Amino acid sequence: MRLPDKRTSIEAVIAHIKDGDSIMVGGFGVPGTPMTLIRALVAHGARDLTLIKNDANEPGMGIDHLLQSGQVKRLITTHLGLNSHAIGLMNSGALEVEFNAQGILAERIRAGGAGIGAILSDIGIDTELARGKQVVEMNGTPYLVEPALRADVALIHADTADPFGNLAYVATAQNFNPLMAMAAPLVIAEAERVVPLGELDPNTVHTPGVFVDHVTELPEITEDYAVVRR
Amino acid sequence: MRLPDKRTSIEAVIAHIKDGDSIMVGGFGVPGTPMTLIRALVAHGARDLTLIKNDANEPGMGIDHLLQSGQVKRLITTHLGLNSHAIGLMNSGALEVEFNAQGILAERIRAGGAGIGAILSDIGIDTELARGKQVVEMNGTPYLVEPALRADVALIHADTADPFGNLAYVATAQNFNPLMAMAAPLVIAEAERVVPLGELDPNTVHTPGVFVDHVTELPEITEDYAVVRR
Amino acid sequence: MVARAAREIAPGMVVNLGIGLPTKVVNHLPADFPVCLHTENGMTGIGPALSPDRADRNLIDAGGAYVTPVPGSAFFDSATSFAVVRSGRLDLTMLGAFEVSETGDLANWKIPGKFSPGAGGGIELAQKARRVAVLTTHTDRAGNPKLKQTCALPLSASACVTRIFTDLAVIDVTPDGFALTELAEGTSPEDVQRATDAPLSIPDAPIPTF
Amino acid sequence: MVARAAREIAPGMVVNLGIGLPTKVVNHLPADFPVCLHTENGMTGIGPALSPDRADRNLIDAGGAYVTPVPGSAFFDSATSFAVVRSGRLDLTMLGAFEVSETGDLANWKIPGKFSPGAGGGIELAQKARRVAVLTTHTDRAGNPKLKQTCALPLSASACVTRIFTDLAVIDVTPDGFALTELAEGTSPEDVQRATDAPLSIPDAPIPTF
Repeated sequence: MRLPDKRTSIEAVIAHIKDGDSIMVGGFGVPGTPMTLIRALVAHGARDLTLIKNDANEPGMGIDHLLQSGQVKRLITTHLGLNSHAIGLMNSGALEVEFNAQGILAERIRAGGAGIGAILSDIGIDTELARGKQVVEMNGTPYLVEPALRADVALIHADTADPFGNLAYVATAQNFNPLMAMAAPLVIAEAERVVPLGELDPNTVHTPGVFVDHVTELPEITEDYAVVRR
Repeated sequence: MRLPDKRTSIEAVIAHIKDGDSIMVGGFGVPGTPMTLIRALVAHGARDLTLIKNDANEPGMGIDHLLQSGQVKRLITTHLGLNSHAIGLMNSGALEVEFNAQGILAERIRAGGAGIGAILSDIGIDTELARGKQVVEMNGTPYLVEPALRADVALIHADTADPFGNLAYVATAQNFNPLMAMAAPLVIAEAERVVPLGELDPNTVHTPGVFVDHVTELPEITEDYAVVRR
Repeated sequence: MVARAAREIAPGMVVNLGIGLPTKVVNHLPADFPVCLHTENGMTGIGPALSPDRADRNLIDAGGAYVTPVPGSAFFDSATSFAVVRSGRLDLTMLGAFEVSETGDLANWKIPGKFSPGAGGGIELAQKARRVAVLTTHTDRAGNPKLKQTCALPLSASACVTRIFTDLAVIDVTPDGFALTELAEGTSPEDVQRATDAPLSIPDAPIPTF
Repeated sequence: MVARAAREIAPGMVVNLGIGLPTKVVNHLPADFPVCLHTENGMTGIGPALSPDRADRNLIDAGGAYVTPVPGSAFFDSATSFAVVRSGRLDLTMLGAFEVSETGDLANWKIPGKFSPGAGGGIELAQKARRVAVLTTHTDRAGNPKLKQTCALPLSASACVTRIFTDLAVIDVTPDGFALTELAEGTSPEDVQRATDAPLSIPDAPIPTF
């Protein structure tokens, strides 16, 4: 047996995305954000998208390009603190925003990837984040039902990949990527390096290739990925 | 800042265990089973224990020593297929056994480690495994409530550790260890090697040391860990 | 029958082979066949089994056999392993059976009063793999049919099995019940019907053999 | 006040320092102090911050500052990161505040109509750290007290704060409300009471200063 080869060009993989799709995007700030796939999605032009991402990056960076191009209808996120442009869109009603507690967004995505229906959590149960949520009692204690979250597509940034789609991340560029890479039927990974099958240590793979559909090696590490000078 | 040193002797750490404790034990078959900690627990003699372990190992191996010494009151597990002795204890009523679907046991332990109350799952919903379980409807679909599982103590086997308790596993010795290492207030890890702080690549740590209370280097890799010749 | 079952695996699939007969399917795949084998205890990319003399003590499959990695293997924890199964990434599982009903119900984990070692990962494989095939002798050791109108034993999952490979035949589970699809060399449709405890649709056209 | 807050960290603790003032606490810990710093975006063992010129583009804290590892650091995903918080492994968090009530309610994420960027990880830190301390100026920029009988703003978590470090004082949240524990050099108990919108218990004994 040999493992299948999933290498594809960026254009070919982004062509799978349709108007109205929900799209998970890895990253927390710049680290782990699939900048090149995002640029390709802007060029592709799919509209009415729902994005699921920890944050909205900063003005002129990452998913802000998709917000600026008007391709995003709805954003499921944890905070927009560093993107005044996104806050403006939200306040004007041009962008629908759903806020989740950060660890709960992570767990909801993980639940989607793990094929479970929901988690029961007490996070935010006495805050306005609980509004409108289903409450379930277990042994007399109330919990919020936090439904699993899946998307049509997940866009992932990895440091190293192999042709089967095994992925390894570095430093804090890991964040939401391993969770999102399990939570969509179409998982597209950009990697800084694609190494031959067998070069990644099977013990240190973060995302098993079994979850990944397409792998593409970045032609260059552009300025988009660089250290931010504020 | 420097990270605290959590190295302790096996005798000192096992002394923390009390009669009636619930104890998670890593391992799936021989790989990942903390054989030396188990032997020390037999010597220590704590009774009326509840063990949580994927399987009951084989007769004369691993937790079977604790079953044979009569220290175990209750076993939460997924299958006993390779341990006729454990099946005999169960059938005679000397050992209380709770069976979980394997992936659900994993998720319940993970939920315990992640500080969430329960997961909602449809696994086994039309089988006898669903008996007696709370059912919750979400958007008209019924789910079983599978409560988070924590224990008083977790016994973990790692390949490599550092003094802070960062752990790395190898091959299929990983299994339940990373999950259990998050799901108890007292986590004790035996490691085949304890390397100096800084020698484990921070990107390839499987269990962050923040979850681990005590680390002990195995004085030898005994026959208990060897390939089984059936 | 094992060789025939192996032909069920399409290139590019992710496959879990259950303990017992199904495990042997791997021996009938060509060396360069593109497939990803998964095992519940936390591995994708399973290579050939090894004798104890050459085994890695830390590398087993869910049945306890010593196996090898292939280039591109990955190891992961038990939660991730069942995430593969439950989230729909497992294209096919081949399982053993005590009983299969004509509606595709599967009983393969418990014989009350006789055999109740726990289901392990079997429930999730049966319920969540995108396709569940059964690989089993057509009758049990006492000669009793395993393919039945309804299962008497506790179920692993209901309406999950779509195809059954036995020593006598390949049988599909259809909305109309069991349908004979292929015959073992030297077996007649009547032989198969006699060994089956439910009506069998037998096509008019010639039946392929294996 | 930051130096005083730093003395709150006991050897061996796991600590998360919130964005803003709390982040600066780290500068007041001795180089060999045994502590494990955690950041929500997936790291334990945070070392000193770096200027952009020397930064690793992939290594930031939850506030976006470029940081360094220490020997024994670990990186992990966001689910694991909040598992640390929710499962009780975080001994202490120090957070900023818009308002703190005398029962320990904390509001630090939203000013309706003015500032609503989302809570990020703040809700879980406030609700689940074993101990929540607040580090804040005693009053806001307009001079309004931040320590109040009840919070007017949306809460992050109720009854979570046990100690508050301000530029004027160290104040404990007790079953009887705010208790003055320490004073900033040159500040009187009356100064603190004037800047606090709730009754303050003032001990009879001499009050230590910082």
